[in-house]
Amino acid sequence: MSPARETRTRKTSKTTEAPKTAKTPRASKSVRKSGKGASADRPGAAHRRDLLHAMLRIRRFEERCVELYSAAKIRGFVHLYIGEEAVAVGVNEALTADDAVVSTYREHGHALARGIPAEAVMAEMYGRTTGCSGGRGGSMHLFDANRRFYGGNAIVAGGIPLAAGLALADRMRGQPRVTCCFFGDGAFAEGEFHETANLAALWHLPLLLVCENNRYAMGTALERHEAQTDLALRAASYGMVSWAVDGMDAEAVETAAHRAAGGIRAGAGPHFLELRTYRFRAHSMYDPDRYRDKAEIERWKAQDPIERLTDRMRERGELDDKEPAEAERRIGDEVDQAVEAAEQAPEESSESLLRHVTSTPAEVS
Amino acid sequence: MSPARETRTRKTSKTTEAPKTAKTPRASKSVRKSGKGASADRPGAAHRRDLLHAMLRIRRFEERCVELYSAAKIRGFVHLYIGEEAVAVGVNEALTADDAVVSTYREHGHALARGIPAEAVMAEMYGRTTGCSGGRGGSMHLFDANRRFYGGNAIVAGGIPLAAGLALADRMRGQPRVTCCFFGDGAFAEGEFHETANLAALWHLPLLLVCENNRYAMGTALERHEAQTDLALRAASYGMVSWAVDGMDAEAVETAAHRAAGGIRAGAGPHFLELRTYRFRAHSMYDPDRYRDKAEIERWKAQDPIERLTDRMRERGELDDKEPAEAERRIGDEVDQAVEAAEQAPEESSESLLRHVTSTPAEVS
Amino acid sequence: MGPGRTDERKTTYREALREGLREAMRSDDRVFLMGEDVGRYGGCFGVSLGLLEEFGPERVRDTPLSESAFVGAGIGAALAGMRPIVEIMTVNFSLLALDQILNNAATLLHMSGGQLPVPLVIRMTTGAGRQLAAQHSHSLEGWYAHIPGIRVIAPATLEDARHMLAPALADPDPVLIFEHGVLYNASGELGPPAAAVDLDHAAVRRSGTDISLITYGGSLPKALMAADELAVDGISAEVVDLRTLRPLDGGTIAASVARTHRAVVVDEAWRTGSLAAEVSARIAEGSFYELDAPVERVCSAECPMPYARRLEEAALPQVTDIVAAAHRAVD
Amino acid sequence: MGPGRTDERKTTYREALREGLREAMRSDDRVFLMGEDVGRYGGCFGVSLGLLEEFGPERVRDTPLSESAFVGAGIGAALAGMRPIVEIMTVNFSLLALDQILNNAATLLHMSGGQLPVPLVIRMTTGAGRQLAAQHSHSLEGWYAHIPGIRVIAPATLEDARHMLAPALADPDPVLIFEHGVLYNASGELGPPAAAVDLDHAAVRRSGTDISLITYGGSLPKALMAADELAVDGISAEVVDLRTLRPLDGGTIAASVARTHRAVVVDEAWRTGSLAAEVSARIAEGSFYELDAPVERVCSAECPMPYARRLEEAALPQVTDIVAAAHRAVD
Ligand SMILES: Cc1ncc(C[n+]2csc(CCOP(=O)(O)OP(=O)(O)O)c2C)c(N)n1
Ligand SMILES: Cc1ncc(C[n+]2csc(CCOP(=O)(O)OP(=O)(O)O)c2C)c(N)n1
Ligand SMILES: [Mg+2]
Ligand SMILES: [Mg+2]
Repeated sequence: MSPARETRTRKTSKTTEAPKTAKTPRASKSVRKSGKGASADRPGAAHRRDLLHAMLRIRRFEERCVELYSAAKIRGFVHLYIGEEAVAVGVNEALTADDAVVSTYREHGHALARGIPAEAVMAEMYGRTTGCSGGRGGSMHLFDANRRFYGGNAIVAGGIPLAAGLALADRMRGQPRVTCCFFGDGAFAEGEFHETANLAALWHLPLLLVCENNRYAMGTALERHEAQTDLALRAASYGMVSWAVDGMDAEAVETAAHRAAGGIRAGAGPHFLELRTYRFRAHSMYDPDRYRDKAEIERWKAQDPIERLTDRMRERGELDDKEPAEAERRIGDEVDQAVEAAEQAPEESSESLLRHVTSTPAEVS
Repeated sequence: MSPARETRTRKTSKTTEAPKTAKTPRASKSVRKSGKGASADRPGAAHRRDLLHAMLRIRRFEERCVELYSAAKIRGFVHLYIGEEAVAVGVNEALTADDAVVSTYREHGHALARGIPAEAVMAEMYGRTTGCSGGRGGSMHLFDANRRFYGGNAIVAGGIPLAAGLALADRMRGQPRVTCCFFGDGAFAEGEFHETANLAALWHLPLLLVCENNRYAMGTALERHEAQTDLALRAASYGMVSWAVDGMDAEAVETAAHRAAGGIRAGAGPHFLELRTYRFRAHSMYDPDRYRDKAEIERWKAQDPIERLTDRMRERGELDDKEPAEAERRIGDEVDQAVEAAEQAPEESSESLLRHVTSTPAEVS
Repeated sequence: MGPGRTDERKTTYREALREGLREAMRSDDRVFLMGEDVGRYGGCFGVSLGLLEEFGPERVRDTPLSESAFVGAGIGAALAGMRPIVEIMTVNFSLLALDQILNNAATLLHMSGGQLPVPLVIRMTTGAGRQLAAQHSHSLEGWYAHIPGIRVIAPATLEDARHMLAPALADPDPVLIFEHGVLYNASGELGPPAAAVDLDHAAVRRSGTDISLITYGGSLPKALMAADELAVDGISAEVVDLRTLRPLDGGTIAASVARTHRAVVVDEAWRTGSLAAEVSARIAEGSFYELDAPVERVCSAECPMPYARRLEEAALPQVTDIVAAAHRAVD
Repeated sequence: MGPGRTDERKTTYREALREGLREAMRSDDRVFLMGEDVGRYGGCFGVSLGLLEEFGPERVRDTPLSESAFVGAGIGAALAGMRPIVEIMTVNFSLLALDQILNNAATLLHMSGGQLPVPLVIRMTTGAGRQLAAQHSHSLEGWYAHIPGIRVIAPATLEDARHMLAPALADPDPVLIFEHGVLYNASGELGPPAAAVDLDHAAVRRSGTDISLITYGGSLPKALMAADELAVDGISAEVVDLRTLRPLDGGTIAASVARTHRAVVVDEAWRTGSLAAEVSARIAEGSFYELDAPVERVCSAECPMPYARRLEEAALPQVTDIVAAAHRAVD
């Protein structure tokens, strides 16, 4: 399959088109021309710049993680998002602060896009008390209750039922919020995904299922773990609005996410987005990546979402010459500061090991 | 939905039609005109009589079970198949002695159709050593290794992965056998079904998935447990040949099963049959059946598979007047003898409780 | 008061549970009940009969057969501030949701550094004794009692069945309630609401001086009967009902053993690795110098539960087994 | 010989496991390996690296992420006469397949009246110690050791890693193999194939007279180090490696305690309801009159495993904890 994919739309006879008039509240602070509706609201240059910088920030943050991992500052399992940044950044544009996010172990990008400070994420990977999970979670378990970021789940597909529950609570209380759940193509094979897809569709839950199809579950290619590789088509068999999107194009992702979130807020039930993307790095820091063809990796790297958006903006004359350097400097400073702060942050005393096992004082063991 | 359903065929673009020329070995001992292939081989009157009697035998056997349950001769959970007999009997026609069957807790019909003697099934329900599981299994756990009848599983969907494994063994050894797995509409919501459907389709396993859609999972109607109630269509999303069949018509079931088994033997991978049927009785002996409309039950009873086949044969002049009584007598005798034998059969001594926990002598506890 | 008594104004364990549910749903609209057949069917053992009619299908939610999904959905709804009561028909099917219970419900609070309490209640039926054979007769509450971060309770009396739900719902953390299947029909007079039924302490159901019979749930009636028989033999048995299986009330256990110096632990689970093993180990470790005889365990035989009645009876702890174990310890 | 030694002709625990797999697949064409990433990736911990190339994709089968389905498929294939080795990446994910293991693999033989043996081997990684946090650090082998009908083994040495697979495959019933993640890189010289590695008996890894340190798997190296330290303090510790967690070799445990009269049980699981509880209970019940001090348990703290290194270290049993427990017992 060629990585250069067009955004495609598929519908089953039963699915409902997201209403054109749906209100889609936005978290982004960027200035944007107001339009007549979601599809008319083509983001402008300033907004594209925000998208670009958001992706760049994730990229640079993670590149630093690689160095820190080699320096043994970060431990445990670490899964990089490099190459997939357009997904987190694009989807986030369709979410408000009231919405909820459930993620996976490959969630640095989701966490940063959601607004968790780089410092809190970095400190978490350092295992420090200032980390966004107090140092108890590490790379795979980032949390931020205030930002309704519910992790950070290292059991493949384990977060999906939980997301349905968040959405159920909203539906029962009549709150027009969206719960956005990220998961991989590998998760599509787990029973939990299917059980939840059915439940969500049956109960019309306000759930946005975001499948990051990076074509591999660890070392196993999509074709070798799914009998039918058109995941959006399969999700549609639950009677959900589902379609596949070029996950290497932040703008395409954003447009699709707006449409899906709009449909959900309008009461059309769960929506499913398949984002076709690719991870440029190995599965985790331990993975020697023996199972992928170098040429395939290069082909996908040519679709680098950061380069693609940069090129598009350049073509349109939307990037002036000194801006990239300026952005790099700002982001570099932010990452430096995050590292610096993490280095200085305190480690938790082992005396409070049993704190938070239960909400009431620690159990006697 | 009206119970009077036509056999319907659905295919997705990716599925393969079962080859017309497929050899379909048959277990039935009835005389039958040989044809040029599965679809040309219309069973004749003698064969119809066999189907009818096979259904009647299951019906009368289970009616006796009800009496015996009331008399406390049979205990535990007992789930009756009454109303669904056309499925077991029709599907069995497409299976040979070399094929395997995996079933559920509602499996008296499957076991009897497979050829497990009524005596062995009855003795099992009595909990006697002569039972087909030595009295350890009861109604929900009938087994017969020699007949490749692998149970009898009381965890909904729990038998499905196991069936895939039996089929995998055949595929790895190049044996042209079919593993037939029965399960209900309720099982369709379990993750295990979906995981296995994907695995079977991915690996082209010689697996016949037989979904007995009796429209209820205990007290929960299909529409209230499945977002999309067209189960065959959904199974097809795995890239399996799938279609829905009138499960109240033994001949229609048989034709469909032959076509599916033929496709499987010809190497076309797993096939899925949705048999649209109905249970005339409550879910189990404990169920007061509060959740179904009496009119709905009556509507389906008008489709009684035994009556439908009887009527068809009568219309065609294939049933002489004294035959029904004769069949009833023979079956009644068989059931009487089964009960008699079960009454006489020994109970196992509690000293051998730990026998068969492991194959080697009992563990020290 | 133990189950089994009959009385004019009697109620059953099942009805007591139902009253607890009804009260919870009336008093807090964040509470809802979710599970397979809790609604139209009325609950597979009839516990929730009538609640759908009173509270409607939004708050009495029938689910598909998807244990992992609906238990996980309960966790998510709890995170979002609801107070879900999830019913898993029986412990036998809870394995399908165990990942959600262990890796999400029990873990989110600690793993998030205290940000995410999960105020969830999960109810399920446990135990054997009704000839339901190998796949429908498990007693796995001991496994759940191994998991930090959750509370595990096992009401064995009408009062506990009636009154343990409210404190369970008030607990900010997940609480698992195990209802033994043979207790549902137990009937008797329901006493006035005790001060507040306690989720922290075991209860001494009968006082004695010669030996402690320590048990919980469906085995409590058997232990009480054994105590009656032992009394005839001149042995005064104290009966301790654990009630809360996690965290275990080590204090009450130790105090009882300090009085009696002998103990029999009765547990319907398979002996090896049972909760009874934990209780036995704690007694021997913590009351080492108090013990006058080895602790005895009366558990199920280590085999899948057979269907045949005689075999099932042989596999399960019986009153005579408890009596015999007590004699071994005392003699 | 324990892991940890280095040597000229040294091998690792990982390589020893791989050799065992290779030998099994060469000698019996009914044997095949199935699991997530066992093929192209070479196994998530590299155990099966190279086997795909040698045996091809039919016999080294990568599976989708569907733990329940592929474990169940292993059970079915075993029923049909194959000899599958199913790898579940880690014990943490095995919960998703627990229903298949408990209700099918462990149960079919008995429930069918002896008709259906399940000659299946399931391998999985267990344990903590690599800062993998709460969802990836479980030690749940004790749960599996509760299940009648299966055998549970935990190779802790290179020899056991190399030689336990063959008898596991020869066992007509399901065998679960737990490989502790910290052992994979353990290296040393692999001794000549012992007479036949035994799946029935625990092994005394070091003889001693003052106290028995009873452990298994990833805790064995720690127990051996503790014994070294105790020797310096003049305490002679015997180290017992359980090896087979079900059925437990009560004889070897009792014989050791009969020599030493004191015991410390070391187990990385959470203390309450751990396998260590069973061992402690058995000793106190069976060797009551031999014991000179309460049995000590050194287990993990009862909390989800934290990521931060210092917290993880505090949560896990450490050599100093074992030494301290031994001193408590002896002093
Ligand atoms: C239930 C479960 N099984 C296996 C694993 C081990 N594992 C971690 S990530 C992964 C691959 C997941 O692939 P995918 O869902 O496509 O996400 P990606 O890593 O590509 O983002 C596997 C097998 C796990 N964490 N959980
Ligand atoms: C995993 C699991 N969950 C719940 C149950 C309880 N239960 C037994 S049968 C049943 C309904 C199954 O319905 P379906 O699959 O349609 O089969 P049917 O009984 O209609 O033949 C339920 C909920 C069970 N046995 N296993
Ligand atoms: Mg992937
Ligand atoms: Mg049904």
